[in-house]
Amino acid sequence: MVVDIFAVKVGEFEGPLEVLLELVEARELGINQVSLAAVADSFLEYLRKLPGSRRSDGQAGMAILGNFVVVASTLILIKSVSLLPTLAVTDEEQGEISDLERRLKLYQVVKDTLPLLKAALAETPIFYRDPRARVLNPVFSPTAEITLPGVQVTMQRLLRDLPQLEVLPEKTVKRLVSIEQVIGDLTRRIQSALTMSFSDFVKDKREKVNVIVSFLALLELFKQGLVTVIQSEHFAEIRIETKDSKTPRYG
Amino acid sequence: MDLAAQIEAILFWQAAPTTVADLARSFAQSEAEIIQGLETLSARLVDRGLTLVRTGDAVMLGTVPAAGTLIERLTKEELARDLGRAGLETLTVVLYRGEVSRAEIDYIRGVNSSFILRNLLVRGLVDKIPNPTDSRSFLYRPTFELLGWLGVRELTNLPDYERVKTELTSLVSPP
Amino acid sequence: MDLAAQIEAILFWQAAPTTVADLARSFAQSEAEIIQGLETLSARLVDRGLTLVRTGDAVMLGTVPAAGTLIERLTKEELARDLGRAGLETLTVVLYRGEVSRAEIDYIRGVNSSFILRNLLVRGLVDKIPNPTDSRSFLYRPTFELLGWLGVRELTNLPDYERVKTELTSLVSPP
Repeated sequence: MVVDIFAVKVGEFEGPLEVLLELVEARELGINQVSLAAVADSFLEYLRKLPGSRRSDGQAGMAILGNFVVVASTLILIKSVSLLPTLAVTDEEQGEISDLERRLKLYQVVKDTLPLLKAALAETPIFYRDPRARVLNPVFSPTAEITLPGVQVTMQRLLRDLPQLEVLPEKTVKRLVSIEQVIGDLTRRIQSALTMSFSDFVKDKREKVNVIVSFLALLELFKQGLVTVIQSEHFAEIRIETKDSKTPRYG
Repeated sequence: MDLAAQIEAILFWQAAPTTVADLARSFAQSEAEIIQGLETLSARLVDRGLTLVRTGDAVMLGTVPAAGTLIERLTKEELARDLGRAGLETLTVVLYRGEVSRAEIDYIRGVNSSFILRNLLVRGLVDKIPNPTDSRSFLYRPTFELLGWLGVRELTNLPDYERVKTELTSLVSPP
Repeated sequence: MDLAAQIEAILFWQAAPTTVADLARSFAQSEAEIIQGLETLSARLVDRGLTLVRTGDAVMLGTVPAAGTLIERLTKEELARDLGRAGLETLTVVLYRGEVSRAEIDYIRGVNSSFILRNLLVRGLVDKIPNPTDSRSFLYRPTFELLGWLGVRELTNLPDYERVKTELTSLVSPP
């Protein structure tokens, strides 16, 4: 039946903000750059496990994965900055960071309101009169708009506007195409900043270097195995595919 | 909230004549109590815009006769107004589908069509028949007058009829 | 029959959302007088079976929630309390933001909302109006149907309305 197909398409997915907020709240942290850096690894780990289990979800699943990757790229940036405060960040990147913080706070307000709304929906409803219930003595009253060409054009528009498979928004696509490049660039920037300020770190506890090394490893993993974006030709549909996870070799 | 107020709510929502026996059953009260409640309600409705209409042993809520002239004028105005995009869309779906439920119209249009359907019913452009597969709902179909106005003898004479029908059917009932 | 009673009759007969401007036109009265009349009507309906529901600048007559239990049993209509998380999130944004673009809903939810919005439109829980600042897009807003399911007579009666609205607004457009 009509309504049923629809329900499947609407399907339930956990969105990236929902996952990220759960990670932050699980650690009883507030929403700020520090807490986001703290959960970046867990988020990437979640993302790494995500595609395999959802491969069967097709186009909708791909779109969801796309939303995750966009959030992941900002988290990688935040984490990189937290590890290496000397890392140069452009204004645009700083904007992305504050934007993610703001969105997460917005999402938190919405999330906290859901139980209130659910409770209100469980209350007794207000009912209205069905406007179609009693139509007495209809009088045939056509208007000049009702013409065969008008009906034809209207039907063409309706058919054109019927729900299509989800198409990734342009902005997301742009960022997806360049995600590998972003990670590659960041990895290089972190490595050079690390070399330059290595003496600073030696003064610090030894663990910090370990943290950075393992984070770099994670990025590498991300780069090598996590996501492949395929665009067969210009303006073609973008497909995100997962490779089978292989264990990366790190010395 | 007392019984009279509850009866008022039910009659408002039902929008159809309801017998005292039906009300007694709904409220699990005696008919005498329902009649008492109806009298209280009737007294309360004095000087209001609504009134209790009794026909035989059935009652329903209606507008006061004093509002009749105004309603007549508003109906005329409504009939003279253009259908607009929503109206044309709904009419088009009814035409190409022949007999169609509101759920299907809503799905194809991507918005809810209850209010606009009423408008089409009032104008005699569509009429409704009971849905053979679901007694609680209706099917909508074009009136003969509408087909006459458009100059099509049968629905198959609508422009692009076969192609549209195929496309709609494939979308509405998936393989 | 005074203006409040006449308004009651018209709202009953319309059984559709009616704006203050529409009423003013129908009665050839100023909007201020109509608002005055609506307030009188609203006061009269206290302890009755009916109530006045408002969204934005439109009003509609509905049954009081206290009478809803019985009607609920009679209709067997279930709202989709199976709205699901996506549906509830989207409704929350629409309810507490009042009128909101799809771009903003997507921004707040972090995922594309076009399917869930279409679903909510079809169910009649939200409707869309052209966006006054961008003719190619729409604004989504709560319907009477939605307020009805929530059992609230106006948006301001939503749980924690002022706080949630203020928080969302200040985060969406930071000072």
